[in-house]
Amino acid sequence: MAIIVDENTKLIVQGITGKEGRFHTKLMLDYGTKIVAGVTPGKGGTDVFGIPVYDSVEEAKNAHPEANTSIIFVPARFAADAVYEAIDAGIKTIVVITEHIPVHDAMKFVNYGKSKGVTIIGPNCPGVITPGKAKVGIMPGHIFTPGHVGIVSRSGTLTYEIAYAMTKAGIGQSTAVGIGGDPVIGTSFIEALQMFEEDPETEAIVMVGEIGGDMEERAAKMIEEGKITKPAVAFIAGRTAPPGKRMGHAGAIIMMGTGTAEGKIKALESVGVKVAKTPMEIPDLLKQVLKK
Amino acid sequence: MAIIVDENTKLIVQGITGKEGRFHTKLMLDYGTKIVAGVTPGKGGTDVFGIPVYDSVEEAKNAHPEANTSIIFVPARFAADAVYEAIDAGIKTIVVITEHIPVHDAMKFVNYGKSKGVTIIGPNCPGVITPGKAKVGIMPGHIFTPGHVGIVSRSGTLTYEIAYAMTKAGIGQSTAVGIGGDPVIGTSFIEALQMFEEDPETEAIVMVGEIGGDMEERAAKMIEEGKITKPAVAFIAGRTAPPGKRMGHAGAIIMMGTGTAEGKIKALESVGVKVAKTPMEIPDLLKQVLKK
Amino acid sequence: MKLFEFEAKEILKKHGVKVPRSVLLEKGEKNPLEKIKAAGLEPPIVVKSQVLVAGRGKAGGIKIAKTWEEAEKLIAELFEKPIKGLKPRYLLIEEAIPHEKELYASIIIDRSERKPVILASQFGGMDIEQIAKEKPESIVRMYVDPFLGLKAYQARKIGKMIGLKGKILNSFASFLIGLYDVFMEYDADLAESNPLAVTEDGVIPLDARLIIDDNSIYKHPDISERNLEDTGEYTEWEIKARKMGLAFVELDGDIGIIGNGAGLTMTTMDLVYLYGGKPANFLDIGGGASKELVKTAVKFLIDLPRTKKIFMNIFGGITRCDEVARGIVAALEELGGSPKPLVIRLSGTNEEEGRKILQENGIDAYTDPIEAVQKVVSL
Amino acid sequence: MKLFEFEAKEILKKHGVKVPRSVLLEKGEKNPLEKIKAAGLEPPIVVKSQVLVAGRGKAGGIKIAKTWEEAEKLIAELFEKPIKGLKPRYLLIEEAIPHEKELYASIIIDRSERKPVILASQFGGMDIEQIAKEKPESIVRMYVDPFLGLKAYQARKIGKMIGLKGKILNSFASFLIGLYDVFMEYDADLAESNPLAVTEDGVIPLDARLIIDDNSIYKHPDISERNLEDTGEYTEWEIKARKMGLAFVELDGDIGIIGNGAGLTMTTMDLVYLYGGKPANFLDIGGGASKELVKTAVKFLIDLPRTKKIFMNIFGGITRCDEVARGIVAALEELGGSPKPLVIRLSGTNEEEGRKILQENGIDAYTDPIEAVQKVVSL
Repeated sequence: MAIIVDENTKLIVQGITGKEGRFHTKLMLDYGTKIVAGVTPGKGGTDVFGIPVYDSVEEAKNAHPEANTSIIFVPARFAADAVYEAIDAGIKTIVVITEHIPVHDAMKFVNYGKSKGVTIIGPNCPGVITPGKAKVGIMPGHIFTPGHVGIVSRSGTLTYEIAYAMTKAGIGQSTAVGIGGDPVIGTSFIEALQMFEEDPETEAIVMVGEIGGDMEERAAKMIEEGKITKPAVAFIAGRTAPPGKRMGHAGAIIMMGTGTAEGKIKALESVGVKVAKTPMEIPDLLKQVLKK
Repeated sequence: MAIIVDENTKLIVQGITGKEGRFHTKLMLDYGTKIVAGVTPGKGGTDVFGIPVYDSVEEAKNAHPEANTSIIFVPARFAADAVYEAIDAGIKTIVVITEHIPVHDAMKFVNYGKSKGVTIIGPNCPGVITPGKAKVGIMPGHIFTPGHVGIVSRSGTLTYEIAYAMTKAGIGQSTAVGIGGDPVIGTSFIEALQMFEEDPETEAIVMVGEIGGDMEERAAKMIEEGKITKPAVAFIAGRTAPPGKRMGHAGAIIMMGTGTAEGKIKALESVGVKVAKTPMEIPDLLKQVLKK
Repeated sequence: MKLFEFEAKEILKKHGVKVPRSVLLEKGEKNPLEKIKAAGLEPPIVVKSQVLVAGRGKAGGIKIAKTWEEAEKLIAELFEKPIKGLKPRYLLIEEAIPHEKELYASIIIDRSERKPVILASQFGGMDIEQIAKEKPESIVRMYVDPFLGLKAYQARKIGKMIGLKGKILNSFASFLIGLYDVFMEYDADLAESNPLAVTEDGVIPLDARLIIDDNSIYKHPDISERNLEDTGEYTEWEIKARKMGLAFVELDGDIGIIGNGAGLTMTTMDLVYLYGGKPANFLDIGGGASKELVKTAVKFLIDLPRTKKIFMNIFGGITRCDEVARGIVAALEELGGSPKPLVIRLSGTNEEEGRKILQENGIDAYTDPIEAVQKVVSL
Repeated sequence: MKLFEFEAKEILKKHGVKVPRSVLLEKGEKNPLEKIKAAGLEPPIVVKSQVLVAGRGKAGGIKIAKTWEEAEKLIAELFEKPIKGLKPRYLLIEEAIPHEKELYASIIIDRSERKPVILASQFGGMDIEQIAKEKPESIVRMYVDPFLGLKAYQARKIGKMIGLKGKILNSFASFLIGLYDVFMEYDADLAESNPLAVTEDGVIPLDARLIIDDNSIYKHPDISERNLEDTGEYTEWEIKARKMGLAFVELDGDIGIIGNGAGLTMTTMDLVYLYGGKPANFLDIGGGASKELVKTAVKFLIDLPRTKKIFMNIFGGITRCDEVARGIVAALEELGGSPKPLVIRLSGTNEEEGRKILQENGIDAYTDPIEAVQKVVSL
């Protein structure tokens, strides 16, 4: 099972001939991800590491009807169009790596995707990995290991740090989802939590949050309402971030006094979620909740 | 039964305080139509012929939850907004009388209505009458009489002429639908035909067409494909209309050689539909097909 | 409302579409060549008569000048040359665009789908009717969701379907998105480029047409109203009628037609023809016509030179027969009786009262339209 | 990117929103009063300092002149008066608008709903945080479907919910639709009017704010880039950093922070604080940083006066530890050794190689971030 991607994932890489697309195609192939086709308008007929390239997602999908997932490395100006193209071609899971996509563009394609029943991850995200099965993203594969703890995270490198600490402590991951650091993203914290709740292979969940927005507070509410019953632990970055300043991620900003780390930590602790003070504490907290 | 409107119709009149809205509210009330509310922004709290007026469809619907149908007399510039308002308030049948609505506006609200499962009649139409039960439109009620022949028409006065001839010949109508003379309308010829096909009270159908578009040709195709099995007769106006000129209706124009009366008549006759040479022949043709 | 080529191209340009470099000359321009030079253009240049009729090229309204002398001569010539009866007020002077191929692209609203539809063909230069006749399989159609708009990938797909690739394909896709944006923003009935030239650098519209929905003109204050005389769409009497607020179309027969409602009026024309007459016109007084409007309509048809007799077919629904009768009486009073025979059919709302008003003024009216039409044809 | 008030109002005006009559004065204007008279304005007029900081009014940046003498004096005064440290380049001179009431209206994108949300309150004039605190029940929210847009009936509903009616309600609805159109067309993060004045004739924005999504600026060639110095958002060193392409935020501590990835960098700040230190900044070198970028970042933090020591926390994912090490070595070579203590944690991709490069140059690196942070705090 796992969530979003697994051994049944048949991937199309949009923007496969670009520098980033090519580089990560190689790394995903090395990891064992089943990539069936690449798309770059105007480059149809060529290939990248043996993967056939098409001019459009529709053509790729016609030639490889088993394709069910797409990862997008297309530059920001063309990324929204690439998402619509994938949706309209019937792709049901789309991972948008591209950063700097205008928020209005993301808002529109996320709404459109929802109306078509499509799962969009990102934009501006590291992607999704189900260790040992499929890596659809740019995370370093070797730091993850198969297991039963789901990770949902707003931050890339921080996820790697935590996953690595877990792996070293002998705690594997069912799936790790980097949902992205932009203000508007396709799959929110609580939607990813819901997926983990429904996944039989996931026994506990690590939530990696940061300042900005109210996704963590909403997650706490879901737990309070009994919608999430699996044990969860959390880490929230940005306790020392000043208000009104964007901390790297477009979405990481404390505005109008909301979105502080303190508020998020308080909300989570009030519903019984243990919040780690450092990323290194996560494995210990997980051992505590998994013991119960 | 009948189609679109009947004894269960509970009507909201949008634009009730305008000259036309007020006038036809009176005539519809006189006919026996159940009007539950009127709407004119800014005139909430007043009344028209005893019908309470509200500032919005939502308020009208809250006060009269039984309301299920709306008729729109709002001026062209504000009519599209009135349609969206009715759709969003949960009204499922909307009759748009207003003429001169920009085609792009109509295109958009018709698409939106379809996505919400709403039946829109018009714009630029005389409305719908189910004789003896409800009149939701501007047609003179007294020329219609209850019966079992459905009329679907692109033209107002011509419908009256035909209905009157039928009434005088003792042939009553199940429902008469004026679908409107604009290029883009909510319910097309073939959609109205389909409704009559499914209506147990309708035994035969009169199609009143005119030059422009290909709705009549599509109707012929439906009959050929066996989708319409009830006997149908037709009259097509505009045999003598020159190409490239709009004949009063925005939609009545022969363009690029398509949409001629000859083409439509030929298409209908080729699938066995009797096409009257004059409106006065319709009752005779009906008697022939009903006898069978 | 049809826009002039130069207006359509100006709008396209504002929406990021590359169009040929050009300069507009108005009739009476003192130093046309100076103005052209100042715009940075030099021969070969194209001199294009700005008239709103179709088939301008074939009618000699578009010429290429290879030298300044030729340009001067052609400019003088085209300002004076009527194209299908219309002399231009403007000439558009454009750089000549060397090109390999001509495409066709247009956008209209599809009535059945209720969506914008893009039509494209690799055979531009001839009109769409001709393409549809000679190369029907070359015409590519794509519907667009009006809320989502035309996506780049869709535009590329259309381009690929008409055989484009590489740089030309991308240029065509950008062009189509610009054309679509204009189509939607301006509530267009038609946005068209034909021919759309394929050059080494990409596509560029040699001609551009834009027809704006008359009902939406109020939304577009940047578009100036047409003089009806300039459109080439209307006869002299149609222009008169429009200025009087009458829905009137001139035909080539001699029996004047007045009806209420477009369908009934067309049917009245058809009946006249069916019984051996020839209608002179279409004139719809619409629903709920006032006495004044009826009077205006009757007088107008009596004035219309081509009418020998007049047939008025009224079925009163919203329109009240008494009001119509009063209008007829008023018209005849002003004229001191009708110089042309007038046959009237009056039926429906307030029929009796209307008939009475007519009778009091010595005018008969039929109830049955067939009897009435037989009468008018026989006169 | 924040727009100046006069830019925001200019855009609103183009979209049919009525704004106060005004004239813009640039610093050095010779005859300001003449220019104001030429624009048809006369006292009482409002003189408004065009600076991009919040709380302009309270800081004395908005004044009313009742006479020409007063106007002259205030104009000279405000051009020289720094508002929160910024002197204006422009003053906006507006007609004074007598009004009965001040409203609040804004549009932002709601992250959870992923839709534009309209916020309105009948208590304008104070900022939204204050309204949220003092009159939370007065704030009305409405989500808008981004494909369908804001309908007039929805705009009227919002107006009614904040207590408006009649002519004022319709005027408010039109204003809101104009504001929404601008919000969508300009990819705005925020479109706001506060206060929005209620006059006898309708509503009119006394102030207007527009913040454009930085990632969408390329779509809007009509918007001119801000000088970072004019925005009031950045410190001197933040401006330097942005010009060098560094994602840097200045804080008030003394331990310089470099991390890769925003989350990890924030976490590094948090760890420093947790172990008793005070971070001097946030500096994220992002994913896959090059040797050059690392070098630039290290040198920048050494230059930054407020740092006493520097902590670099790298977890190599896409970022390669060897590349980072090379960047550090290059920086120190250029500087001839670090004048400030540098503590490095290096883990992940190519960790061994990176560590080796550092060791060859006599630099130690930690594997464990906790040990590293304890070290840097203890120095």
